[in-house]
Amino acid sequence: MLWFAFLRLIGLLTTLLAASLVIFVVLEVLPGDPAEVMLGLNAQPDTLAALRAELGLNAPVTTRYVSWILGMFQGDFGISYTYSVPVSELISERIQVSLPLAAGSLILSTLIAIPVGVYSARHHGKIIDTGIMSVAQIGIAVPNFWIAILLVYVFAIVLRILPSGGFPGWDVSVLGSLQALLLPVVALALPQASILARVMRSALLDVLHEDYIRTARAKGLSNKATLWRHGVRNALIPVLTILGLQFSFLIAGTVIIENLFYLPGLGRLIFQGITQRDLIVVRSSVMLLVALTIFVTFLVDIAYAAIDPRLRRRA
Amino acid sequence: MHAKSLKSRLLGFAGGAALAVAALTGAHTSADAKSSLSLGMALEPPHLDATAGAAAAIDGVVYQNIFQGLTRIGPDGSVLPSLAKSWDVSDDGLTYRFHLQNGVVFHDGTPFSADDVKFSLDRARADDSVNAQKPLFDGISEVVVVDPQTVDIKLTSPSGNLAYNLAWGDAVIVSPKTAETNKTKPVGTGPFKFDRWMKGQEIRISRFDGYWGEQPQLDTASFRFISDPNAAFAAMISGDLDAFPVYSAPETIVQFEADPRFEVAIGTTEGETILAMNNTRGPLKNKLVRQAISHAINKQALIDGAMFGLGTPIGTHFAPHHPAYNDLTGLYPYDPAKAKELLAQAGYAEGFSATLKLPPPTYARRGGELIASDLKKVGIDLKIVPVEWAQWLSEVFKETNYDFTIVSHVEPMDIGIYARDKYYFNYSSDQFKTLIDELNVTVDEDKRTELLKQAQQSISEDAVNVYLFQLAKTGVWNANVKGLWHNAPTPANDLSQVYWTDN
Amino acid sequence: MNQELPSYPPPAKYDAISIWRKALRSRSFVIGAVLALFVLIAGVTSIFWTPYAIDVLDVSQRLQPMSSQYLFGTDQYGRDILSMLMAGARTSIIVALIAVGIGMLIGVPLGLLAAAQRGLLEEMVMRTNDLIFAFPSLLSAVLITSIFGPGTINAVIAIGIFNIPVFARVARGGALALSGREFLLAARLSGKSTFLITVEHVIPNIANLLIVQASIQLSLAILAEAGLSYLGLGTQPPMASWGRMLYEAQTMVAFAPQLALYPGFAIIFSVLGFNLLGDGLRDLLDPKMRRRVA
Amino acid sequence: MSAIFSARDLCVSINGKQILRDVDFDLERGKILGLVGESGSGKSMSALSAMQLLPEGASQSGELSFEGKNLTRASDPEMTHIRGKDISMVFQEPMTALNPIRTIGDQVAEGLRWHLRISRKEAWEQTIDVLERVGLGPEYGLMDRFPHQLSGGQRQRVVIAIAIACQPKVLIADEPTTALDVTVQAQILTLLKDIVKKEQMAMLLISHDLAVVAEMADTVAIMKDGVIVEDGPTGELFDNLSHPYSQKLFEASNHVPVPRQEPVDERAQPLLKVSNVLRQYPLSRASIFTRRQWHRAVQHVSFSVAPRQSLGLVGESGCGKSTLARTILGLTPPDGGSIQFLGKDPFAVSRNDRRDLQLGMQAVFQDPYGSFDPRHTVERTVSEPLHLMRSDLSREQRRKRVHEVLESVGLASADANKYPHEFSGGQRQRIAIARALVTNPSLIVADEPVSALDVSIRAQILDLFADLRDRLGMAYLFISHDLSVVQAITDRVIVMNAGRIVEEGPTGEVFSNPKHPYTRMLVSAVPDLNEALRKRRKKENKDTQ
Repeated sequence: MLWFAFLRLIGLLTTLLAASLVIFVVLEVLPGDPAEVMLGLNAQPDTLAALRAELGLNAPVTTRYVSWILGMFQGDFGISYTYSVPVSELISERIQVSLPLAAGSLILSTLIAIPVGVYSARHHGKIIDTGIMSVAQIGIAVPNFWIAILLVYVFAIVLRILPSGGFPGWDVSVLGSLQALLLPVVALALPQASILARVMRSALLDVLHEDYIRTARAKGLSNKATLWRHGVRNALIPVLTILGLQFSFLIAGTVIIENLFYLPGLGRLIFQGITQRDLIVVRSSVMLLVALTIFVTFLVDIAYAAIDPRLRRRA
Repeated sequence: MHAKSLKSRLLGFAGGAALAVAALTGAHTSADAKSSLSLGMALEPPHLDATAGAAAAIDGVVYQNIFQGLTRIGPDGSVLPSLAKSWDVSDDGLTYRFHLQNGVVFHDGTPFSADDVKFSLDRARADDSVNAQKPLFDGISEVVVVDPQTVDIKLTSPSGNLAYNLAWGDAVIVSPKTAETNKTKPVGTGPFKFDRWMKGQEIRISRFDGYWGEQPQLDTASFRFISDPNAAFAAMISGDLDAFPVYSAPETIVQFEADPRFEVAIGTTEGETILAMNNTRGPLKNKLVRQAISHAINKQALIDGAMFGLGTPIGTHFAPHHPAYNDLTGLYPYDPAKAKELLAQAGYAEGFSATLKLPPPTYARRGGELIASDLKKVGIDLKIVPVEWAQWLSEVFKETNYDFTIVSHVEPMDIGIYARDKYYFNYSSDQFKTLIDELNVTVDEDKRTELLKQAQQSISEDAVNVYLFQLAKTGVWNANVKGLWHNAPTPANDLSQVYWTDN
Repeated sequence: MNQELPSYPPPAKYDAISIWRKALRSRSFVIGAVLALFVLIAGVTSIFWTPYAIDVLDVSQRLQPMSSQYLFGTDQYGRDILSMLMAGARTSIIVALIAVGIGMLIGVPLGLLAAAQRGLLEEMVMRTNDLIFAFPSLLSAVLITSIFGPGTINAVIAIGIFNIPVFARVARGGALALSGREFLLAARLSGKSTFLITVEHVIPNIANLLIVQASIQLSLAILAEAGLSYLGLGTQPPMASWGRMLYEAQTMVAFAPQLALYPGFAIIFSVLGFNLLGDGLRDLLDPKMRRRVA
Repeated sequence: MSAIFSARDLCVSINGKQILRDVDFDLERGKILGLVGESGSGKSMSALSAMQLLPEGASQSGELSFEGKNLTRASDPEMTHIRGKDISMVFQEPMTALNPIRTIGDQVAEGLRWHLRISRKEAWEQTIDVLERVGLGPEYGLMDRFPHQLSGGQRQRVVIAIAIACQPKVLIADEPTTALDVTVQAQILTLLKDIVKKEQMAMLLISHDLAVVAEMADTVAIMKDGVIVEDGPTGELFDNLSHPYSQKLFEASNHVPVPRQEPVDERAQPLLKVSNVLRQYPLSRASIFTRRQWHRAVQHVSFSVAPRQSLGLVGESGCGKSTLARTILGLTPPDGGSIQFLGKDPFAVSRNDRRDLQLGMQAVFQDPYGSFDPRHTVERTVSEPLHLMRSDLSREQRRKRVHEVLESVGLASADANKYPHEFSGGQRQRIAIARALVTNPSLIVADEPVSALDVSIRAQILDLFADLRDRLGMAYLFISHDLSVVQAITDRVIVMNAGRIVEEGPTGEVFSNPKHPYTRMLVSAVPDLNEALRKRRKKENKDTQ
């Protein structure tokens, strides 16, 4: 098990390094000079040159890559071109929004999906199952930003019981922050829950066709006991895979949702950073999200091995 | 065992989540409205040092709230005293003596004196200064501290603009102690002090108890940055925001006007919105083509379609509210037939294709679609290329690598740009340059007006660009909020006079 | 009672007629095919004809309600919404088809190569896959379109790139699942090269998997295009896109909700169509496949 | 003796299709009823019906009485009290019958806790006892292990332990040994027999193998198409088989193809010569600091096949016989030693020569379903090896050749246009043989060619092999775990164990007089129908006297 984790960890680091290279190279190609953006239309050429030097934009590419990577290991992500504050500070502020958002929708979607999926599988073939799965099928097809628009319209504009966006900050108002995250979390979670519920249902139906379910029934276990003791747990294995994949989608989904609800999250930081050519921010934020995705994949792999003993031996 | 508990745990979670949701939605109330104000701005400032950046968003937050200059610009554009309670001009016009206010302290408790004025102005005009508007200080030869309450500014030549220039946000007075950290922790002499900046979200300020002047009525204020018109609309209509002084979704103005909760203020800006053309590119070299394009665009439909009627048609690069304005809107009436004729005359009967690069603002993106549609009717195919500001600056403004673009020129009285060499229109006219040279040495107001009108006529006849409309300042705020500016003589959100009425 | 026990899967049949008969009995397939076909026809028709031109704006006709003249009304620029929806269907379908096409054309050979040449090559292909998977797809599409400029072509490329590893994975998985099958051994004993075996045996036998995956990816690509266009990074005017229509309609929800509802429904219908089609195909082509893929 | 469990007029149909019709049987304490039949005869459905675990869409009529209760009328909650406690079942596939993610102890204890409502600790202790009863004492330390860590035989013992944990009165075993090797099968059968005797259970043993049933069962019922065609005490029944199907089944189980007509010249130049062949696989390393371990699948194996000779290769699963077959077929090169076919090494010749070698050696595989591309017609499948002669044969000639071989394996040339799924298992194996014959090879490597087939079909296919041997002068390398098959068709036999050849010799000699202890164990483990019947008769005679 430990060996398994170690090997996965090595693979993880390699992927991270490759990802950093891709990010760096891609952002090098981005047109637009950050110094110009910072100084605006009437910038004087000498001020520009001074600023470029100060930002370290004149150093060779390789030097900048290496110093970026080394800096990251020391927690130094550089200074934002536009905000003139350490990028690490920006990121740590933003992650307080993005992480609860992504985690919240992951949890909410799981909480909706698993009971619904199990319920549907138990009533497999009946009208209620067909009904639930039809709703889920539509849920998958609905873009999360469309749900978000409708949610804002109903809850913020018509009913005025929830904010239409913005984020007061955890230290200012915990309740207010939770309120601010509620609609975005729901908008992100609903399509995910639809997907997960379908996966849960079909995984459970598949498991219920396995021979060991028959063994459990032959032991005398009731339908319900069999379902929960042997069905749900085994069905969680494929569900876990999808959950891992969904995380990546959730992270991507936060870009749109954070923009729509103007939440100061990482996704919007990246989006803003690109438009303002604050590449140093974009670079490290994207890297962070990629690292997060890779890390979640890693956790899923480990969780796999924890659930499924057959995997522990193999690297 | 696992089974039962897994299920019950799941159910428990679900129940708990439902309760939490109920609690959250029930508890949402608007914040205490009477002494605080939340104000929306489209752009977030990159930093908060007004003396070290060109971004209008900096002034939008700090000008007259946190930082003050010797003079200030009033809501109507006039120059008013500020840290200087009065000033005298020497007979030769070369020395200005400013008498400073008493009892002024910076937010960190440091008393304000003439030394700070000297420090600030010398810093701004130094060789290594990063001030974005250094030309404002070009005429100053020396700043002399007479006594702690008096300061002399010596000029190289007489100028009627000094008091106006010193009212700019770029000329505010800073303390030597905090000058270096003003970008993130601005410390000024204004009625509000800086509290906190949540990047990407909002800046909070609160009343400064040691303020020298009349205490403002607001306790706190927050500036929230919402660039997306959709989000801006939602935030306003749902009451999350109290005011959006420069509001970017004109199509929704009707809704606010119809809603008694809101007040809508339509004012003027210095922004001439133009369809800029690269005067040295392909068919655009030909004046006939440019004139044809000017005829092909239905400007009123553009104002209606893109700005929902908010905007004044213009016929030249000049603000209509200025006394020297020359109304040339009749020069190129909407006439697609005429446009086709002119194109045929120029040898482009079959039309041509070109690109239209659009920066992010709503007026450009929306106007672009309408213009592309108009030009298509006369045979010109426009490929729309949306660009970010960074790209616009480098590709369009600097490298002049474009055919068409739409942009609003917000600087006041900037017709002189047409005399600049290699300005991004690539327009070059000796006649016009002569006019501007003459203007620069003319002091007589009537003569100046005459010259300005000629200049307007000249660029219009050359159809350098298509002059679309003067951008309107559309502000929306809670009907109970009073004291916000209706016009935008300078980018600022002066909150010192803002208050809530009771009903 | 005893509903959890297996019903025995029917033996797989491969002749066209029996598949067709089964297809017509499958609800998912029929509904999905009808929806997808509907979107397809709307999109194809828009190439030759739309009720009104979508690149000629007539502001005087803006925000017209539904009428016999404008079946779905007009938008804020006076464009006919029906025409916009049809042109939007064209955009969605073209983007989705090409993006998925890119994914298949590059991903499938890579996956097959990885399966055939185990070892270093396989390792490289799979690690590259992991790398692409590590980038949250829409986020990277945002990056790509912002860097190379917003527009349909770049959106297609951005979405296409993220389809490559999906198909590589499916193709490799399918090929590996076949690898123990005795008919492949028999083919090798017949002196056939790996390439020939891949063409004659492997590809036809994983075609089902690929078709099903393609229909799922098509719906994902439609969603991705809508998302990018919503952010202003996808299709640019004068070409219509549902995501863009939705974005532009957003501030007008209060007085012209139809502007937001129509494109939303269009997206839902088409995504639903391709999803159902995929589900239907999966059940039809191989009843056991669901287990293998999951 | 009165029956503890009996079925009367039991009928089951699934989705309207009748699976069982008027089935009657009785189970008595301490006795075993053997239920025999070929695939699709309904024997598994009888077992599921007895457990009331019928699949969805099933409907039943008739009576299943257990302790005065009619189980066909029992509700599911009622059945949960009976299943596992009074009536238990052992399944065919020990791998899939166990939940892969739960420990052995957990799975055995589960039934105990469910029925006896005892504490976790008590259940744990009882589980240890139960495992000991099935021969898995604490020395194996299985309680905390997972199914995949066990051998097939151990797994089946666990499945039995689960079934007998609550000391049920009735035990139903559905093909309990079919997935196991012969030696393991013998152990499991002994175990089951002991348990039935010791704990006085009534047992229903379902099998396709007459020999197993004859050895185990006190009474036998023969089933065909959902109907019991004949039943009675084992010895008596087999002595007086009256139903034609039973006779056919009995016949097929004892079938031996016609013996070879012309003798083989063993001194002729060998067709295939395998010398000192070595095959090994790397095992995944436990850590980078330990040396890489190799699994030696085939270790220094040497033998030869003479023209027209039929050589048998026997061994249990994992002994390396399939790996060896692949190497011989030229699919994977050996890691040591050499192979000579027609005097040439297939791994060291030019492409053209290699083609000739491939033409001379073809293969028939085990799985009649997996060995065809479902998307290719029979003609395309059978003509595939002609790819080797693509430059020499016209399309027409190829078609002709395909028709020829189809006819020579007993199919019609019209079958060429059909698809594999339209054929039965036996017909498919004929197609597979036709494909092997199409290049006119001199050697056919047959890897378990009949082990997936029912007995009656197996007999036909063995006849076909014998016929081809005599008619076309084919040499065979016959690989099988089933000794009776090898005994029936081969001239010489090689016995493999753990990658090595342990014994080699003329078939008759090896089987009648095995020298190596492993061979002896193997031979004695094979259930012998006639031997079993002889014993059974003796016993029955004694009982009646």
